[in-house]
Amino acid sequence: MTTPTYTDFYTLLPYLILTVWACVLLLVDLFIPVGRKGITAFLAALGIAVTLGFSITQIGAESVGFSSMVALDGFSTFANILLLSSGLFGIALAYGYTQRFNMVRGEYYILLLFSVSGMMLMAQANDLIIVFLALELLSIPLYVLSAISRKLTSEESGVKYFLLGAFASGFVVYGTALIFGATGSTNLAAIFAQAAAGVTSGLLLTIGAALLLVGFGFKVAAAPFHMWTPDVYQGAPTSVTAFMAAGAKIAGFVALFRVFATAFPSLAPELTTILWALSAVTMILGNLTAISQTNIKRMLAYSAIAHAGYILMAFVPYGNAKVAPTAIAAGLFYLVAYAVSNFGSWGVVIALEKAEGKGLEIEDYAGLAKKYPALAAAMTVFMLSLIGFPPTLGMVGKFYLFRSALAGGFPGLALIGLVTSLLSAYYYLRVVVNMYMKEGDPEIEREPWLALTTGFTAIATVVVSFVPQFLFMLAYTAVMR
Amino acid sequence: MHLSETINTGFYFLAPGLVLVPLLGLLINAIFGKSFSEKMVGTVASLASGTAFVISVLLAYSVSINHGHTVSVPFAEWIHIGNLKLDWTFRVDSLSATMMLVVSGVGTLIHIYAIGYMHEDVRFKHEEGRFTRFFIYLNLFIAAMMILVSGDSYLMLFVGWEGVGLCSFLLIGFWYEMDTLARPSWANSNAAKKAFITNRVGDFGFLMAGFLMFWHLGSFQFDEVFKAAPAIAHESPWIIVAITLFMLVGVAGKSAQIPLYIWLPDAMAGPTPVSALIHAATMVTAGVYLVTRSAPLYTLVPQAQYIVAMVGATTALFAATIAVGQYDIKKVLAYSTISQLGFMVAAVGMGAYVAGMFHLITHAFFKALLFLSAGSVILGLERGHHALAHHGHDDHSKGKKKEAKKVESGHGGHDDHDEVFDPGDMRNMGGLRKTMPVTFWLYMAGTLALAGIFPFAGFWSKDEILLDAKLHFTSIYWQLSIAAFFTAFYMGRQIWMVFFGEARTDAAKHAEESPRVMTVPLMVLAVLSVAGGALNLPFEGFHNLGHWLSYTIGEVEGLPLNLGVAGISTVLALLAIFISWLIYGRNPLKTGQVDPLKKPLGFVFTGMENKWFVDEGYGVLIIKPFKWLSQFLADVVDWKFWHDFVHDTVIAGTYNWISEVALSRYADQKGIDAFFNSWGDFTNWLSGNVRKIQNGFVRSYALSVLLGVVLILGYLILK
Amino acid sequence: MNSELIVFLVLSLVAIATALGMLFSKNAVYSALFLVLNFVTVAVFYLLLGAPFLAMSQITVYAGAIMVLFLFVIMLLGAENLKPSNALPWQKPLAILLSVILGVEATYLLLARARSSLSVTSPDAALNTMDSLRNMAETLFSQFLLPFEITSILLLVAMVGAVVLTRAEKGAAK
Amino acid sequence: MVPVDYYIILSAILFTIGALGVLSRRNPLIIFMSIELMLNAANLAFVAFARVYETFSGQIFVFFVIAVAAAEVAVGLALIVEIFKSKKNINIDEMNSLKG
Amino acid sequence: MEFLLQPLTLLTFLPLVGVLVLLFINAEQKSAIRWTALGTSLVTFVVSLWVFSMFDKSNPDLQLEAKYAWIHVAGWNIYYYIAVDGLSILLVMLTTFLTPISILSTWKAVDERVKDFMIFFLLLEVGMMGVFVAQDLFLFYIFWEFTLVPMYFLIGIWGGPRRVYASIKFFLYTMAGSILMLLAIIYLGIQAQNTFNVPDLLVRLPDLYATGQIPSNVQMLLFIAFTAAFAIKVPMWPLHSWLPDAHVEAPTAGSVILAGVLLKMGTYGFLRFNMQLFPEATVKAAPVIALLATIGIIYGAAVSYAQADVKKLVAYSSVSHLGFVMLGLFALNAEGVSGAILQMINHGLSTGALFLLIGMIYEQTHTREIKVYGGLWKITPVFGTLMLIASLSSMGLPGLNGFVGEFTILLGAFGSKAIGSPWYAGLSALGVIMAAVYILYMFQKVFLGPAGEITHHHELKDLNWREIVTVLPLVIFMFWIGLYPKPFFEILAPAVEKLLSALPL
Repeated sequence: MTTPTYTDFYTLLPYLILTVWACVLLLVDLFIPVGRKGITAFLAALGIAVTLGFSITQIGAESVGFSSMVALDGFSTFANILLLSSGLFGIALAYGYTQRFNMVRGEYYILLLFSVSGMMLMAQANDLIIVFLALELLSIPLYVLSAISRKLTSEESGVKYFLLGAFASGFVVYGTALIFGATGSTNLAAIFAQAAAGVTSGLLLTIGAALLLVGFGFKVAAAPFHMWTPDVYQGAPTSVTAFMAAGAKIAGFVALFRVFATAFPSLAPELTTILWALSAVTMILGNLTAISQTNIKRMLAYSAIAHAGYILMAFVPYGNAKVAPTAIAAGLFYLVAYAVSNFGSWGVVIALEKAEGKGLEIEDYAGLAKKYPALAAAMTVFMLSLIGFPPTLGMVGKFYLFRSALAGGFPGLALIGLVTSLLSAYYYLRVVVNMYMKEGDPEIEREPWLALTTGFTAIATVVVSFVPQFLFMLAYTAVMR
Repeated sequence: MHLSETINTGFYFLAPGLVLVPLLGLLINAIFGKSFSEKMVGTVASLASGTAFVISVLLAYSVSINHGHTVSVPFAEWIHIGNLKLDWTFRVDSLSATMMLVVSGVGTLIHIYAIGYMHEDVRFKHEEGRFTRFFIYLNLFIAAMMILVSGDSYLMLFVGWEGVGLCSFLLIGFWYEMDTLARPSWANSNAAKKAFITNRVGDFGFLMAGFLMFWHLGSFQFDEVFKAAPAIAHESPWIIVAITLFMLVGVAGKSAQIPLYIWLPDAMAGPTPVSALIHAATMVTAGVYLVTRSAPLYTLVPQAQYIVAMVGATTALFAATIAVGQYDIKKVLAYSTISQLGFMVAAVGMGAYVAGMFHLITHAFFKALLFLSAGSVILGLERGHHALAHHGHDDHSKGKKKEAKKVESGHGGHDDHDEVFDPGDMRNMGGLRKTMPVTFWLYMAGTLALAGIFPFAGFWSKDEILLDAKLHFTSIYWQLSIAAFFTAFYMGRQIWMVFFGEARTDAAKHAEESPRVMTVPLMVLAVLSVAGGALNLPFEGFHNLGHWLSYTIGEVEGLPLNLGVAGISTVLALLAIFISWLIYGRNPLKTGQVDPLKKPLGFVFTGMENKWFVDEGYGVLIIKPFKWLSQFLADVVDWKFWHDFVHDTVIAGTYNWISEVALSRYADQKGIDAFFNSWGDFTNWLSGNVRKIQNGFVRSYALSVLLGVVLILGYLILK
Repeated sequence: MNSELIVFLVLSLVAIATALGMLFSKNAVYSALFLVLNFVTVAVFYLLLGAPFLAMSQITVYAGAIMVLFLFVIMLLGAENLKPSNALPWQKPLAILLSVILGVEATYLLLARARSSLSVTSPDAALNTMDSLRNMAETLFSQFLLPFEITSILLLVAMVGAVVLTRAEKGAAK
Repeated sequence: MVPVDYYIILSAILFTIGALGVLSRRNPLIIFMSIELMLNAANLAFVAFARVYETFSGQIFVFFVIAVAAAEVAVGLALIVEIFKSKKNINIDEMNSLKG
Repeated sequence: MEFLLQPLTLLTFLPLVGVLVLLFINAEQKSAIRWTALGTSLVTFVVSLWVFSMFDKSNPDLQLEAKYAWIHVAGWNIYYYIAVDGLSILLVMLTTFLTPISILSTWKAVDERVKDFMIFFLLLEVGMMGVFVAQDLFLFYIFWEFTLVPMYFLIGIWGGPRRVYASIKFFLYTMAGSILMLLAIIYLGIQAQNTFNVPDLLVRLPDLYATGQIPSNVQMLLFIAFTAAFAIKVPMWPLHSWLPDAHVEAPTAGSVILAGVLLKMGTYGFLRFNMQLFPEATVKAAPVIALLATIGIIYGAAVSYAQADVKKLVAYSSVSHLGFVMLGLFALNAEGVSGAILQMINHGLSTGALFLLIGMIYEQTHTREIKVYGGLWKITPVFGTLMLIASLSSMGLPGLNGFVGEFTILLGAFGSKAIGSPWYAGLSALGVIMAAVYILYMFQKVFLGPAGEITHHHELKDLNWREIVTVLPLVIFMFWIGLYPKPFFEILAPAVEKLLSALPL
């Protein structure tokens, strides 16, 4: 029996801190009176912040731990930072929202912490067991959070998310089984070694990988595994949706990137076509369906689906060793861009949301620009960023994405991406049209954390688009090991 | 430079002044005109024009002392790109000097005349600025015309060419809010527009000629073009033919030749001085000038020359026939002008450049005289009419007119469904010899000159053309002779109708003579009309003009007087006048009487009267189809097809083809969703179905997941 | 054909039959009971495959705890029978079609294409000893320590989640 | 001597039946049970492969799957109970207020 | 600081200073906002004069360069690279010149949300100038797309009744074109070792073409991709369908800038990118483009004539005029290209003036229907005179700017080896006649003739001083270019010569 060493702990330090913090907070929360759950929120945020601090110190560090089940490297650190930031935004958005909608519960933040820890674990997973467990660890809190407002729609979304999520994890388990069957191991490096050695049944491995892809595709909302997304996003409390849209997607993608790039490069000839098709279908379906939406939450949900397609595009040439690093870096970069714009736009949605789900129709945004010019401007920035229009981070991100698709030799995919971006302009602009070109009298909630989040993300979306190199550098070094 | 030196070497440096001085006059009037009195405005404008005349004289002098050498006076660079070198350079040679003299000379006289005329014009209601504007336009015209005649390249010529077109547009449409009878109407502005557009058609030809010239002859500059032309003509003559014929299109536009003459009669909508200056004496002769200027090109291609001559001759005859059937005093003169321009174009087409230029000059004198006198007649009649109306009623002008209509309702004519007194209608005149004696005599001088009666100016110039035609192209000779016969006839008809017999209206009865400021310039012109022939008498040693122009267009053999030709033409003219006396003079027209020619000539006269229905033909053949086409393109092709169908239905429709539009639930949404209102049930049905996939059922969602799995596995099997 | 194969085939038939029984039972209680049978069958497979510990876990956790919980909830909610509805008439045929395709595909892929030459021998006596169990435990707590801990957290989270969902929060609007 | 493929085929059949259950049943509890069946099928495959490779890791994986299944059941049943409290009905087909 | 004081950088981003100031002005203080915006644009104009004074006319290369490594990581060599040369300096000047004029024109016309308007307008100026100075494809693309945003708002918020439709159409159409261009840009970057800046590309591309790494059919595809973006912007027939909507619905200042500068971005794109980057494809495509241009000229002119709305008439005339520009550009000889560049300026001046003037009368009458006017000259002589000059300039009367451009274009096209046939120029010259037809029709129906319905019943006022000052600079330039275009051609000549010498003609 071996005891864990310092390296083991160091490798998983952010996760451990956050988990311990969450467990402790679970106890502390018992002593915080109902009226003052803000303290829990603050403590949760503090925990994330502390973890974030540690995570940042780990930039550049590389190690493996726990029988090489988890890995610490630039990639995971990048993902950790991104995920922890998402967690912070998630808390910031939730703080006022939960108060306003009468669902203040300490567990909200604790579950969120657990979910973040699951996501981080996902990013660091170097073994399919960890991948599976992390997937569940991030999902189960999300199932609960979706249903937490205990309105019917919220519960409905929880049940849908849960059933379909469990269904999808069935595929993950089965896929893992097949991979195990093909290689005799669940460790990514070992799988790669086995696959490279060529002694295993390639097809079994491929099927296993494909079934894993189904599971990840479900998490990141790639078509045709996306159908839960709009319903869940719409039904779940908006602050949860915001967190889910960013966090789950990031986690799903980083795991996808890591698992496939580490374990299955040899399968690229088979998988590339599948990825291509997934990406294309996702972009097309997401954008097309979004056009007809009148509810902003649903619209953003479809937009989230569409963006899954875009990010997948970066991943299509993952087997091409020359292109893969930049391509995956582009994917990471776009994840950041997406996350930032995503939180901003959900922040605006939260600002306008009224009780009983009012204020969520796109028409309710009419006249926003006249009354709240700053908010409307911020929303415009997010919309432009989601379209991929300068001067926003989304544009830079898309530029990278399309570049990697082209460099990988997929001009058709890039073209689909561009054309669907054009389609997307139409529904994003509809929001802008309503805000600027129609008369209306919207009311918003003024909440400091909300304002801070939207303001920060809006400014970041614009400013970083002018100086994206540090971000891209981070992403690139994260991928180049 | 000392004056004496200048006198010895020439005043070439003054050439830009030809353009700049009128422009200066224009600017002064434009800027300070508001505070000037009418007289002041007129004086400034006339002085500007007069100065240009003085400069012209000095330049002519310079040419003569320099043995006719051509001098280019560079002024400024214009367009320099690669091989294209276009400059603002003035060309002073005998030809351009001649034109300058004519333009500025006649122009100055008309300026002076206009001071009186415009003041008197009944349409002029002492509107602030209108008077000034008129003289601004006139100065602008002089400047443009000077550019035309003094340019050293085809392109500079073209600048003037279009410039005078603009002035023509502005001046024809001077009374833009009314018709010639001062009723509110689109007529005058239509006439102006027609003139401009018709001229643009001609300009198109000019441009094409220019392009060919540049790419095949390498330049626009006259000398360079002429130098390069012979070699090209040798290699590929079609190029020169094409150039000259395209140029002919331009000539036809500007000099009102078939088929583009149609604008000139309508141009009479402008004030009479304009008709005299632009549409008789100067601008319309630009085409003749152009052909003369391009003589080195035309000489190379006899085929083209022949076509030019034929066009001219045909126009001469054709227009003369129409003139016979006109009632409006100015319309008669207008068709006469077209006809005479035909003479000139025929002449230059035949290579008889001197004859053409000679006729150009004399025609400028006597046609200006005729027009101005006609203006005097019209004003006289107006005054008579005015006095009458004023006498009877103390109403303001509108009322006066109405009353006047009643007074005049008895007068003859077919076009009097609107009962406005038309002071230009010859049927409203008669017996003016007594009331307007000065005008009468002036008019007589002009008429005789035009009719080609010995020894008036027109006689000499026309005979020279006829003689050339006789020597070269018999068919043209006969056409021109017949045209000359008609000329004498319609002029006779005019004289009898206007000045002889009894006054057919009260206005004519009370007509008054015009003031000095108008008649004095006329007298000058009359003298020139009488004696202008002296410029180029067909006697050995008297070919002054020929000699003078030979500096520029090369040596031309001066033809001696051919008594046969002269005799025949004189006899024809006298015969025509005699016939006209028989018809119109012996039995003067009564009030309300139909033209005595109408009965014997029947439909032929109807044709003449209605200008052979050419305008109507153009309307049916060109204008209507163009309007229809543009309407069709705009409404059907562009809007319904490109805009609505291609964009809204095909593009935007496809856009929403697959996704649902929310029409069913949000049918009343305005604005953006109205974007999609136009597509049919089919798209709704389809798009609705796609959205239905997202049906809210967990089972179906799971189905979708499984479908994905099945497809992926299927792919792996097939791979 | 050896005895092991016969045992395997018989058990397989039982497993498939019980699975189908679960699938087609109108009554949810029957479904649950069929599933319990299925789990037990699978547990026997585990034994055959030399995983006695898993077989025990299967029976206690799955067949025992989880399914009892299911039954309990079914009874609690009275959800044995649902009213028939014809909401999605095309769903079932399509589902069966897809499943059949999936089955065919899987069979084809696994039997015809990805066939491994490996076979499973009869239960090795050595594997079914305490030693093997100890070995497994050691592996679990050394090599698989981290997953084990994560699982514990996961269970904690699930517990918290279940509590959050079902407990009426004081002051929270219901 | 039972070829491992037989086990895998069996697990695939069970997995397919589970999937069919998810797709065709309207009772969320039965759907849930079908999912459990799917997990079981996967577990069977795992154990079979573990037998082939004679390692524990496959078995241990199955162990974790069972544990996770238990966790899922806890949350899932809680959710279903909750929605029953709200709707007095658990027919999954009636949970489609969110769609389009 | 050094970065900011670089003349072109300073010029390009100067309006942002105004935007910043505007952000801190209370939206109610309209006149302060107006003056700030006007002041900013005027200062920008003055700075542009300063930049212009430093411009070396005789130098055919890029000048006043500012080149900083921007995104330089991992195979990305994107530069912040701006510079001007003879091809672009005039357009930069046109931009800075038209912006204050447009702002001045909104003094009375825009009274709602003035602050937003001015902010968008100044942002638009930044975008436009960026397009003309950017020498890195990535940077160019950013500016190019960015211009859409403020214009979209200008149309969508302050436009006419169908403004939302028009603005979205404008946005989507132009974006649709840009998409293919983006693809081509990225492809180029990948092929040329991650270089996006034009001068470097010009060094590397010939090799790539010569070695067949970019085969000629791919070159043609790239050319088409760039063309898609630019042709829509120009707009070339038959991609013009967004233009009438955008123009008719846009507020006056928007129309002025749209016609004056934004459309030129398309033609400029052809000039700067298509012709330089894809020389073989350019030569090959010249006849096709010339054909489309010719159709556009005739078609635009014919359709203009049938319009009942003055603004729409002028809008369609742009289709015709820009057809001339395209024809000149693809004549691929000095005459045609120089003329085309000058014609870009000319069109900005004359059409800009027309839109301004139409806007001024629209402010008084609130109608643009041609038939309700008539006899306006009598009441508003100054307005009429300015309109006449602008109209004449638009129809290419010699002595005014339009002629110089159109003449040189047609001359160039007539003898163009690349187009290969004089027929295109011949047919296009018919467009000159047709221009007279529709322009005179418009002028006559509005200004001449008897007083129309509106003219009769409205107390119409002639232009006031502000309005005259707004239009007068344009008129002065019309005469200047018409009479003495030498300084303008001198600026163009070296750059055009260099451009053409690189083409395989």
